[in-house]
Amino acid sequence: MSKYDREQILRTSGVNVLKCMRCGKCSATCPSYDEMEYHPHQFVYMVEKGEIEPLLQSKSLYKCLSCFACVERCPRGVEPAKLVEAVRLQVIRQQGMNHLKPDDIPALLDDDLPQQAIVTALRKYSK
Amino acid sequence: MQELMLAKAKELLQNGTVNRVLGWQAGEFVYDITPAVFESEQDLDAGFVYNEFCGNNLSKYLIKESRKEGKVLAFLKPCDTYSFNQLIKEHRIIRENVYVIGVPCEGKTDGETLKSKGVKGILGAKSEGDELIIDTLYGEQRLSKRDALTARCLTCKSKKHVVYDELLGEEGEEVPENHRFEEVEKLEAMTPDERFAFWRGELSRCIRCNACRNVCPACSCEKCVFDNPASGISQKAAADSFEENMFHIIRAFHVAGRCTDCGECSRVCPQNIPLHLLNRKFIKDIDAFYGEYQAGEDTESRAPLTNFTYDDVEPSIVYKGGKK
Amino acid sequence: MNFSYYPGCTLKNKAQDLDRWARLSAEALGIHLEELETWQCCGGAYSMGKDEIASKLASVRALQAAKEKGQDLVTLCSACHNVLKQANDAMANDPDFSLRANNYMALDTPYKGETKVIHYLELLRDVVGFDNLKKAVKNPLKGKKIAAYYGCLLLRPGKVMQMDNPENPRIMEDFIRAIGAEPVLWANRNECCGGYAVLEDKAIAVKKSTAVMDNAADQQAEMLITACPLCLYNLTKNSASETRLPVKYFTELLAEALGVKE
Amino acid sequence: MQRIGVFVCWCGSNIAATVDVAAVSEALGHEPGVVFSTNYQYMCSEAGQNIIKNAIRDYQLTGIVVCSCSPRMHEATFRKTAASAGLNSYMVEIANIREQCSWIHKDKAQATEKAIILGRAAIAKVHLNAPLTAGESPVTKRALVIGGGIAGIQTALDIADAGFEVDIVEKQPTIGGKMTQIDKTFPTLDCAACILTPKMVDCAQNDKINIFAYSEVKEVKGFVGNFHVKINKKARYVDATKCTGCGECTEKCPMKKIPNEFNLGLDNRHAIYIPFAQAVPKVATIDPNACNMLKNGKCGLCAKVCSAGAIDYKQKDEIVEREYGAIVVATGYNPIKLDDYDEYAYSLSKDVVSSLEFERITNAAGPTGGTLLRPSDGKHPHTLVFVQCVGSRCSAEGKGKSYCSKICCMYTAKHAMLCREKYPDTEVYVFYIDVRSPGKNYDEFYRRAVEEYGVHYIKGQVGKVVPRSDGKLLVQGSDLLANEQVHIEADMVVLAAAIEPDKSARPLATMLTASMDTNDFFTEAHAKLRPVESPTAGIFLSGACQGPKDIPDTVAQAGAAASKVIGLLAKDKLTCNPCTAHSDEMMCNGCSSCEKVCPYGAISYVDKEFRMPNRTTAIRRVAVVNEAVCQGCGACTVACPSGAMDLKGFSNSQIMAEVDAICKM
Amino acid sequence: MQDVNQFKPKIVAFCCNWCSYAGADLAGTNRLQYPADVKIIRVPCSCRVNPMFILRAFQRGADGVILCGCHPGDCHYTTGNYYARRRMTLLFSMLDYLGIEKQRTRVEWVSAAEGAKFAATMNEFVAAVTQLGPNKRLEDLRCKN
Repeated sequence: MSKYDREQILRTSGVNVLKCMRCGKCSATCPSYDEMEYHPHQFVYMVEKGEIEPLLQSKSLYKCLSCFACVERCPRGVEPAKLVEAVRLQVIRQQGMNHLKPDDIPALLDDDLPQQAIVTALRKYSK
Repeated sequence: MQELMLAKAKELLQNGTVNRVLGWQAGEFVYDITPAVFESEQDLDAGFVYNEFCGNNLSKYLIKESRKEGKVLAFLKPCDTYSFNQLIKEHRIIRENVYVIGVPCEGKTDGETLKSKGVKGILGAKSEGDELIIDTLYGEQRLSKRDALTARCLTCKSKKHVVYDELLGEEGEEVPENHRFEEVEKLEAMTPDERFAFWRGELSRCIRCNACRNVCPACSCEKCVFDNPASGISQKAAADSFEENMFHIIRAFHVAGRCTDCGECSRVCPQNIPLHLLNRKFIKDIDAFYGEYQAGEDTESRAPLTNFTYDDVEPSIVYKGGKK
Repeated sequence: MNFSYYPGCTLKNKAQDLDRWARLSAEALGIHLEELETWQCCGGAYSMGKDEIASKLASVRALQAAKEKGQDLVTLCSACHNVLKQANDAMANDPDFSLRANNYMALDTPYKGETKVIHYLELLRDVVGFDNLKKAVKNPLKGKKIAAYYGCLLLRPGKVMQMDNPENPRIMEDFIRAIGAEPVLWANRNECCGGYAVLEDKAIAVKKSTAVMDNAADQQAEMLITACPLCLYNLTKNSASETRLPVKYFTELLAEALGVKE
Repeated sequence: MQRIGVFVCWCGSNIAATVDVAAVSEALGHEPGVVFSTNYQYMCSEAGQNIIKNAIRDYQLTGIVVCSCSPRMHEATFRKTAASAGLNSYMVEIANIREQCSWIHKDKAQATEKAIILGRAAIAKVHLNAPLTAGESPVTKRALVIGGGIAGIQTALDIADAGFEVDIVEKQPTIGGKMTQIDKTFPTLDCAACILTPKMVDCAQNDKINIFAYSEVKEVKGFVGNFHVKINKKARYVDATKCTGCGECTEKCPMKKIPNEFNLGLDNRHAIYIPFAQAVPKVATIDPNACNMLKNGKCGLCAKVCSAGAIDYKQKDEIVEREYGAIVVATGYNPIKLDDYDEYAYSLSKDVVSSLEFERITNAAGPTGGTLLRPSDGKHPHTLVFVQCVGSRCSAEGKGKSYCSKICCMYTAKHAMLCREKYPDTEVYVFYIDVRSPGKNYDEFYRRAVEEYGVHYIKGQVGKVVPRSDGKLLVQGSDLLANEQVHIEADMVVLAAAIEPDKSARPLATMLTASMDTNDFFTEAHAKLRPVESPTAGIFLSGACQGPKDIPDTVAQAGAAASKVIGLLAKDKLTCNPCTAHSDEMMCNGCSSCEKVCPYGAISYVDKEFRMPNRTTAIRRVAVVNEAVCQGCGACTVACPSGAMDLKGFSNSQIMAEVDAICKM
Repeated sequence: MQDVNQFKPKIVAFCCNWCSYAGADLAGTNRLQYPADVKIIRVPCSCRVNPMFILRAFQRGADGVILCGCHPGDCHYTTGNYYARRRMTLLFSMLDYLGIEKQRTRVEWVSAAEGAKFAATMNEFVAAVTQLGPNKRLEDLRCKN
């Protein structure tokens, strides 16, 4: 299962994890670092090693802000954010695995919250 | 157009810009066109023509003409300008000695093509939209351009001049969808046996008259290797049947990356061998392997065979059917 | 001059001001923004999955619509801008995605990324020109020290956005100069405000917005400007910074400077 | 018709066991043109060679074929043998019947048959051989060194030491290069100026060395042994022969807010300036972009105060033309611009500096007099963060350099160590990806920084630096080993910027027809075996122009380049490889195809007048091969459609004769 | 008993002096066997090989022609094999286009250290050409009936 997951994640993300030189700049620049159990550089390394299961279980998946800082600053062009997204897709594409359901939303709203936040969250958290 | 060109030629002769004119001259029949140099207004009036039969590529004549004294006026059709540029790039034509006037071309016909469509007693022809109106002894006849144009004009790559000093008439456009590689593709799709049979059928007709070599603007060597006893492969007369194969393959190879695909070789072949299909194969391969390249498009770029990149395809690509 | 215009969902709703001032200013500058008739929401975020097709089609349709009109497509919201440019880049440069998306679209001529997407700021810089903008300004905002807040989506990924140097941008600073104010240079101008995570984890948004606001205040800014409704929301609602600087859409200041703000 | 002798070697049993050598010599003896054929146990032995020599004399042989081991073994031997018997050494051909026949075949009949065929091919070739004489070209006994940094200086000193003249061309007003800006050198911590300035003075005082400072190479013509170079001596507006370097002018000049290049803009200089106290030549230079007198004719103060009368506002650039036998490229490197790396806030804060700027800040001759003070407020920093690999080791499609800049790990260890040594109250952090310290005493040096000086090495990179108005720099980085994001409030951040070849290198390479890689480093003739030579004969490489290098490596390579130059200049004449290309001008089209594929720039064109049949003449452009430069690869011969270009020793007809002989059977 | 009628192909191998010829020598030094049908012609560089030589070999009865040179990037003359690579790619493609069996021509990069590769390459190539039988097509291409 894990091997299949690994292949699928690599294909979905289009990321070549072998380009990583382990400099840690992605994690150095990540604004959600403290909120994440596994950090961007660990995503890269763990996918490379095939340790997918802990990533699939991790709430780190929902902490990435998709701000592209790691993508922009990675000296090797690895694009860790795409990897995080691919792992998340691997989870939420399964039946009943949506992280956020439309029914949950009304409770989270306030008067000024832009629509943009809602559609983005839905796109990121559910299928 | 012919009148316009005549007037221009006379004007330039008169004001001394040029002292002779390279153009076309009709022979016994209107479709019997030969390139000619005119030195005076009288000459021009007597012989100069520009009509639907003037397919001859004049560029090659400029190798000699541009080395003579004074300046020569040359009328060049779009496809001729590619050959002209290529010869400039190869330092064969002295640019300063040529005054180039670009003339429009909507595709040319020739006597043979028309006769093959049953047209007889040809007196003249003019282009009108998608049709060619042919004046014959037996009255006017109309043919669609598809039927009337020479094969090479049907796959014309560009109606736009790549070089000129002055332009007469409207500038045309490049023809991106020219389908000129379709015949090559057809051959490539055949089995090796079929290809072999095809080429054996074609090349076996060769009589080694050298017409292709003599007309080709890229084949402009001071002395051809096949005429040079020191080269080790000179051929006075074909000693064995192999030599003609060698001739055509080597000739195509020598012009590879330099051939502008003007189609003169096939036009002049008395045996109607589709020699341009050899050249086009090289052009197609070059485009596929090394990126698109049009010889004669400019005067600076390096030709594909005098260039390389570190990650060029390996020759083994041929075993893989030419697919990258 | 006419351009196609993609406002996006938020500009029709919570961020109507951002939109209104942009249109008024554009007219004042001789630019006509033609809103695409059939635009659909871009989804707010670009799906990075290479095999995500359906979620990108709304963007591709908008791009195709602009292509049919033969116009460049102007965006304003940072998120729409990011999504449209990324989708366009994929249509042009990812043959597999392009093929599959075109199969869905069933167009006569496949869409291959022909439309040029430009952000409103690029319009000001490259079409109007900041020098000309300066000349058109009626009420220069003299002496105001303004911090340009780029956030994350406007410039990144730099390779795709092709808008400005993503680490050392100047487009908004030049804009601030053009309307007569003084830009403040500060490091967190391209750090994230917390973004959509605010929906389920306010703490992140508070932390990030505070860091942004603190840095701007620390560098003596009197005000922040942004192009993104979500940034504006997070900075105004969720910053726990002691200093609460006003945060405005850049189009508001533009309209003010041009004298077209009602 | 040639008179050919064939000599079949047994090579003991090496050949004779598998090949019937008698049958071979017998068969080949019947070939047309063969007047003598024999076999012998060891042709390469003295007795064997004597057989050949005697046969050449006795039978008036005009060509010989030796059927023996590989030509790579004994071709040279047999060529000498032939020459000693009065036969041109290029009339010798070898048929390789050992490595390519007896050793790889077991069947004697087959091997014998193949040996005969190989012999026939060699005979066929010899028939078409022509005596070749190696051409000679004279050597101008003077070298040009382009670039006056430590690489150029060391090369020049070594060449001069061997008694040859050397010119150094340096584009800056003084020689010395990057090393003059450096404070201390690793791993010994010598003061850079202390070891460099004596060498600079040596250059100035050495009567074999001629320094063209503030000059640039404009044009290079010619070839190995015979380069003709135009050097542009830029106008200094100061007569160098009169200027004493007293510095009076530089003090009085009213234009004093010009960013000082020598201190990387960390302080200012005047419009008339001497870069630093130990400059060589110590001559003032007027910056024409800053000088009021040159810009609008107002001022003239420096001329008034100059007691030597050296100021000359009317001075013009001057072109000097010189001849050289060899050229050494020593154009060095520069740190990359850091504009694209503003996540480190380089453009936002003066306290974020490049390592080279840091050198100036810690240098006694620098803007702070060697006291470590922050550029922003002149205060003493307590916390310093060093960031490694800024722009180095990046993927090819990104914005940085794909290579390791090699020197940064060591100089950063040096900086960190020196900080801690001089200012024990500082905390020093180094963010690293790997510490690369191969080199004598290098790793020990780095370990000392950690173990003795307490420098904090953190494995990870910095992701963001945020300057705060109170002067602190908030550094956010990752500590991969602790799996933590760390936040440090620093007073200074020092960026180890990648290094790249000087911008002048690319146009220079074009002038020299020397090849470069995609990073604009000069390519060496062989990566392992000819590291200080360019593939273009007569061009040598010294220092970082060939690849990132520290000072010890640079000096070593500088010496190696010098020894190669000395080896060249020691010769009175250069013997050329006689197997060169040659163009038959009667057939040449002048089309330039050959020139394009020539890796050595050996082909040029001349317009030549030809007599035509009807008593007229015509001028045609034809190719001419410079035989001193041609290495004989033959690329041009195939590019030539007319067959005008041919290769001596491997001519079209020779190779085809071999083909024919092999295929005939 | 060897079959006297067994087809023995004629193979011409052009080898560059610096890498492949040395590689062939190394194959010999290591006593690596390959068929005696292969005859080597030494050229300074793979870029010295003119398509004419290859056609000439076929004309004179060769059944296969192989060109060996330094690996790309290792050319003694720095760039020669890059040109050879382009020339041979186009020539072979043309021969294939004419219906000539493409297995009769080949380019292989063999370094001076690759004696084993040289021998293996020759064994493979000879086997492939033997399989095809005598070269008739190039000669027959212009067969006048």
